[in-house]
Amino acid sequence: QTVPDAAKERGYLLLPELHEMLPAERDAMTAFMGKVQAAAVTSEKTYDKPLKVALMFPSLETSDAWARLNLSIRARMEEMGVPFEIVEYMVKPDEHDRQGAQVEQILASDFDYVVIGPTEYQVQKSNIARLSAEVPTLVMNVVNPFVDLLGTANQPITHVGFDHTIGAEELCRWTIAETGGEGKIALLRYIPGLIDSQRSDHFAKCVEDNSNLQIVDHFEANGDRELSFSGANALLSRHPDIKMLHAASTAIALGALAAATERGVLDDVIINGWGGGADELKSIMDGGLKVTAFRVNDDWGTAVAEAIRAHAEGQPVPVVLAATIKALDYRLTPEQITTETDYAFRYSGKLDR
Amino acid sequence: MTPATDNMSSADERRAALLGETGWRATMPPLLGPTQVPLAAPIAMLAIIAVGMALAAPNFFAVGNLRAIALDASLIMLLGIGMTAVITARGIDLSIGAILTLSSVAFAAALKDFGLPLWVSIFVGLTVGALCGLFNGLLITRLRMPDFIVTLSSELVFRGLALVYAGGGVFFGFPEVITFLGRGRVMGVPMPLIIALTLVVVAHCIFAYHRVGMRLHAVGGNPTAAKRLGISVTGYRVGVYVFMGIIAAIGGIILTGRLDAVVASGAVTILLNTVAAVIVGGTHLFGGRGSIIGTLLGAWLLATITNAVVMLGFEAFWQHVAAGAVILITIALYSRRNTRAEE
Amino acid sequence: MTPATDNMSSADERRAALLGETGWRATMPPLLGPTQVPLAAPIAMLAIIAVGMALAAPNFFAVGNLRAIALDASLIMLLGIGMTAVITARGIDLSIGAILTLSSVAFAAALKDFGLPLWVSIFVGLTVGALCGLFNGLLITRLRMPDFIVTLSSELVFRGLALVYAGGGVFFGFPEVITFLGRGRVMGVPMPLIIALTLVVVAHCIFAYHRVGMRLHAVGGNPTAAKRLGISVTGYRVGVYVFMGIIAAIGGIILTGRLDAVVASGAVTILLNTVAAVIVGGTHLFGGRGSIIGTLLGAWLLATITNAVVMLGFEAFWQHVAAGAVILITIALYSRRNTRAEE
Amino acid sequence: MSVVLSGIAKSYGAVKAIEDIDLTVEAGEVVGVLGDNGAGKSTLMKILAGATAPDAGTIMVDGETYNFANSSAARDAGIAMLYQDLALCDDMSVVHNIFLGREITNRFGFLRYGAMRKRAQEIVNSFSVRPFDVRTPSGHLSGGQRQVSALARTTAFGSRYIILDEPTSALSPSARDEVLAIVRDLADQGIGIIMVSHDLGHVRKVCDRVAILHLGRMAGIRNMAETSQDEIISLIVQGHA
Amino acid sequence: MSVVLSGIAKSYGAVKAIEDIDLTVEAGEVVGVLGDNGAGKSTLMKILAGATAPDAGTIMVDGETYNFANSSAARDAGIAMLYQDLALCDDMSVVHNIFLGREITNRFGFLRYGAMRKRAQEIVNSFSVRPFDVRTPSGHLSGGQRQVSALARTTAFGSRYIILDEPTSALSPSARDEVLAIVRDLADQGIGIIMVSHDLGHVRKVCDRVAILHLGRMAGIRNMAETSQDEIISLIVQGHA
Ligand SMILES: Nc1ncnc2c1ncn2[C@@H]1O[C@H](COP(=O)(O)OP(=O)(O)OP(=O)(O)O)[C@@H](O)[C@H]1O
Ligand SMILES: Nc1ncnc2c1ncn2[C@@H]1O[C@H](COP(=O)(O)OP(=O)(O)OP(=O)(O)O)[C@@H](O)[C@H]1O
Ligand SMILES: [Mg+2]
Ligand SMILES: [Mg+2]
Repeated sequence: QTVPDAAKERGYLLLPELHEMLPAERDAMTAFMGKVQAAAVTSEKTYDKPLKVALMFPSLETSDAWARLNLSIRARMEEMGVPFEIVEYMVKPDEHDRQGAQVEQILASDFDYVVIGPTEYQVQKSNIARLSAEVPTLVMNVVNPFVDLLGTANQPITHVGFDHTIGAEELCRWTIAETGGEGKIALLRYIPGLIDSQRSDHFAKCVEDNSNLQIVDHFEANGDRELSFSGANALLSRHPDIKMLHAASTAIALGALAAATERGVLDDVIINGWGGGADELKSIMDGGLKVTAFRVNDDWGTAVAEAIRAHAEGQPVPVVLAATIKALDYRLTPEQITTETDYAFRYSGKLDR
Repeated sequence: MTPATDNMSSADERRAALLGETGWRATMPPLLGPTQVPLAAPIAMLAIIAVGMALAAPNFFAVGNLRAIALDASLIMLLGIGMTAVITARGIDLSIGAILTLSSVAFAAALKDFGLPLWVSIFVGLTVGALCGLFNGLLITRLRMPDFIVTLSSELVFRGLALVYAGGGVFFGFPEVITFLGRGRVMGVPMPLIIALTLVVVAHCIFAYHRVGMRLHAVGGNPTAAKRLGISVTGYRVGVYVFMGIIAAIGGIILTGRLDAVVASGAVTILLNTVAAVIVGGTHLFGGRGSIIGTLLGAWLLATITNAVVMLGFEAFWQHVAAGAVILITIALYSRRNTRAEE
Repeated sequence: MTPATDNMSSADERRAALLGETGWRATMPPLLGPTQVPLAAPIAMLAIIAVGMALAAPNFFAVGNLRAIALDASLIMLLGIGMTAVITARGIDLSIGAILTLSSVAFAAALKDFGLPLWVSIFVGLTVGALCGLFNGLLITRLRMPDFIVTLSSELVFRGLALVYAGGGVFFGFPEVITFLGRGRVMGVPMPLIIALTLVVVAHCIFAYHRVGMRLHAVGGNPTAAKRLGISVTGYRVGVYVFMGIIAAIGGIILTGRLDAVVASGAVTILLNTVAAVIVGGTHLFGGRGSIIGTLLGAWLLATITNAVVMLGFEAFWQHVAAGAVILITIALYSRRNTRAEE
Repeated sequence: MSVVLSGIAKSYGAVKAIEDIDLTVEAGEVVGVLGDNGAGKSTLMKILAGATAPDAGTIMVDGETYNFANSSAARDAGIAMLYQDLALCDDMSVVHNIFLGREITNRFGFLRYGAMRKRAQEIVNSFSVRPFDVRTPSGHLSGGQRQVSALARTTAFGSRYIILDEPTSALSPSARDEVLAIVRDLADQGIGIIMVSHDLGHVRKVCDRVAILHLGRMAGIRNMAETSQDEIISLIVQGHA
Repeated sequence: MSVVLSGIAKSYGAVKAIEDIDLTVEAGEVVGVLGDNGAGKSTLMKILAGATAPDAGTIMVDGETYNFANSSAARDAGIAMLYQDLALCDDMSVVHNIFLGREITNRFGFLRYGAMRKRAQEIVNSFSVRPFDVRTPSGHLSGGQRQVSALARTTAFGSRYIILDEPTSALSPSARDEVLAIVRDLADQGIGIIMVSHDLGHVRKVCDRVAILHLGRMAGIRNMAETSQDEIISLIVQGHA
């Protein structure tokens, strides 16, 4: 198999590139996700002791997705009858080094599995590799295997998450259709790094390549609500004729939405959500946000649980497990949305009020 | 007239002159209160920015944009009132973001999870804010721990508690009263600005012309002296933290109204903006000298900067650099003045 | 013997006694340097945690876990050396995260984008760190701006510059020398710990037993006095910021080695940990009293806490709460002692 | 009407600052407290003013026993003190400093600044040869001007007992004489005064009695009229006559 | 060998602290500087010690004209000063305070603590009736002990001119006499001394000449032997005899 040059340069593979390279992987993933989407099957295996799992979060503060992940992993494990014990590790998004120390700590204990949400993918590469060599390791929230780890002892058993580039493309497609491909867009960016690049830059490139839409401004919102509010306001002042403010996270969307609402320009400006938490969906129904890149959230946690179980029971696990992400917009009826959320939040339930 | 009598009488004349002054100049307390605070720097900076923006980005003066700045400024200003009191009393509160968050979560939980009436829920929110402040204040005074480190740690504690309760979840859909407080307008003026300015006026009167304000300055300026003069230094120090807690809770409710949502994360940058606004406004970082009016100006300046760097089309990352530079320049102006006065 | 001579001779005897003392007790400088710093609190807390963990989570003492703590502690300790100097000189540097980041970006850029040799690149990184410190120091001393606000703003400026150059991108794949510094071991001991401890010993000797350390304490304790005695207060104050800048740059290189990567977005929270470690270690927040040994203990304590709350199985959100609480308790112990000694 | 100290003791760590001190001050008399540097004078005064808690001993004011928790308790009992370090807030004006803790306000607590300024200027005028504007921040004053401000504060509010810790040490000769006259005047109005001083001349001028501390103990109490300079000096230096 | 001040002036904002001051101090003589509170004595002394820059005027030391940028420049020119506020670091021990800026070190700059302690204790012993341990942090000392420490520092390093701003104001009578004896002694060793004081008795005891400031101007300079107490007082109070 030949690794595309672009991927070599980048250091990691995009999901389509991986599936191009290894078509079997695509089928394996589809099959596995089928299992994830179906009801739990009780385990036959008798475990002599609970599986000890380390769950490494890169901060739980940025949206409810991580909290839902946590809940759905636990719930699915229970449903499957796999005994487990979870130890949570948390760092702030900028504490790259502390996550390194946590890896050290995990390597010193006797975990059966490690699920790591890297603070920044490339930065934690060496830690992921070290973990993988000693403990079965799942990488979450990134679906882009490192080229040079593929097929080595340092490769994690799987990557579980959402493909943010697919989310960006879904939003891009929707935006072009909605706007007719004409107009100005400004970006409110997330914390600088891979996730922001996959969400913001990918979206920007996609709309500019495929339409006459123009990206006219960026604001460095750092994923912060209040900052997004100020930034969105300033962008709206600078570009009174703007068509869309692209928000790269839920918190940013909330801030931008508040700015547009307060100015009374909600009908003139498109603001998107990113992630599709219940708050974003409610806002869509209320006529606030127009669209969101909706993550079928509990598939993510379920996939983590299923992958652990499969590995523990000696079955193969695909290199990447990407859960569905799709654009949901204001045209949907409340019933349709409820259908989506009933499924997507089947384990994590009602976190919002 | 011999030189002797000349000299004696000149001292006597001086006595009489010093004493004899009447009229409003002699009976009016100094405008800014018991201590002198230089306000020229933030005013100058605001003027410079205003002129600059008028030339470079006329949209800056659009009503909508001014209102946007006002909204930003009003939150900073509001929190700045509390922070000015804390810093003047020789303290600092680094936990305001977490207090704001925890009290909004408490408010939202009371309203939504426990179904309490709106006014009761607001009371719950304010009480939680006050209790957080009390916690800080008691640790600082009773156990004599440094403010800096107490509030640094209690930020972790309060935010942790907010997250424990709310999880990653979001509360949304609040009554109209609340959203009106956060984003409503009265005759075109945003509600948060009305609230903040009202509090600024009240706070300034107390700060500058009331016994409480005067004693507060003394508590920060020379705690030993204040204590010897029978002022309850401990009481004042605890008091400012409780006051700060309540103010942060009010800020939390306004923010809830603005976003029509409560999240347990967030409200991080607000701390830096608030402290920067207070210091830019001339309040002395080591206590004893402070000005609410200065904080008003400082808040306006900080809100303007964030807006202006975007309006001027700075690229994303240069926005940071520009904002930092403007703060530095303002304080530099101020510090020069200050130095000249003190030498 | 009359009472008179008794009394006189008792004063004389006292003189003789005070003077006559010889042996090492009289000639050894006080262990912790020119000022007294209480270390019992962090030591007690470390002991309590060690005993508690031995009972609750025996894995805590696994070599790997201790190494994890050591890795965490060594970075805090390293930065803490610089911060102890800054705080002892009555300053504070809130921009260390940004200096660390900017200097690592400079180092990485020199190495990877400009293809300079490794040693030259390291020199570039250290120089950038020193220049950042110089920038802070000059603003603070020449323009007499408050440290707090200067470094708060320069944090924005430095981080902005790092982001302008690097964007959200990551530099990776560094030479082995660098990764060895960050994650290598010598006889099982992690390199960062060796580097940090070496610097601690050197810094302590200078801080406590050298003319420079003594004068540094004076600059922080009573700047007016120090100036009158011919000590270059400005020089020392600029000096500590430059020193802090260089230390931050060293930290940046070690971090680069540990992660084998450089990002412009990191190292924000490291500031809080560093300041907390310094204060937990007994250094006086308002200058004049400091201890490198205290900082060593403080760093160790902070790293241990973060480790222990996980080992004890606290849920993620409670980890915040627990960490905050332990810092508070430690400082409370320390402050009690301190108060008793001062009353 | 008197203040009675009995059995007062106070240690700082290993240092016994004062031990077993008995002292009585009647209303209307001036008692000088003398002693070598470090003899414990300031410590004793701080205890009487409620600024420091004694390790042992009792304080009786006008027949009632007190256990001052802080200096405002002492002030409420009628005892005011001028501290050796003056205790001024340097950023605040002399007006504010003088009235701090006893502000003139309207009934809502708002300051009546004009009244305070006028009164403060009157008091300061009455002390000083070169009068200064009471609106000046006290940080801008000369050493003696600072002492005048602090003294003004101590004497302004009609306490029944006043403690002065070296009230004249930074004053010019003429200002000194004025201060000493004021002290005598206050005593004649029935106020009991304790004055710590190192200047025997001043003590001789205004004091009715002197108490001499030596190494933290009471070396002797003498009526001014019945003692000599030599006796006092030998009490100060040797602890006995 | 002399210090010559001529035409010195200094204002603080609108306040003319001193104006047009001429003064000469010869090696080996003690010149007293007298004046009312706020007359400008401390300001003049700070200018001579390099702590404050004058607005006008020149300073000549031993024939060379100086323009002191800071107090270490003045110290290098041979002028040391004891400040009215003592300038001690309260957290540091007396040893450290005395040697601050002139530490005894080995050739790598490391402190020779034992030697410093011994020397510091000797100096302090030589001043004080109730000697104290020089390892004590100066924040724990009594007012007089603090003054002894500061004085010890000023006299310890052999400057050719020493300025003392009220060196005796907080000292007990016996300590005062010792200090005055030391002052006289230093002068006899050829050191020029300027002593600010409010105590005419002390000035009379040790000074060869007195300079009297009045409202910031030089009211007169007199030889001690040729003037009277009355003349001095009227110069202080009225600015002329
Ligand atoms: N930093 C300053 N800022 C403003 N005015 C000052 C400052 N320092 C001194 N002054 C003023 O200058 C004048 C002279 O003060 P200076 O301290 O020299 O007097 P002095 O003769 O030493 O008095 P004293 O005997 O009371 O110590 C006073 O009127 C004082 O208020
Ligand atoms: N806070 C303190 N901590 C430790 N020791 C102290 C403290 N305050 C005073 N002392 C010690 O107590 C003793 C008495 O001090 P005090 O200040 O009462 O003396 P004093 O008689 O007022 O002397 P002076 O005439 O020099 O002012 C001294 O030996 C001093 O060192
Ligand atoms: Mg005393
Ligand atoms: Mg003076």
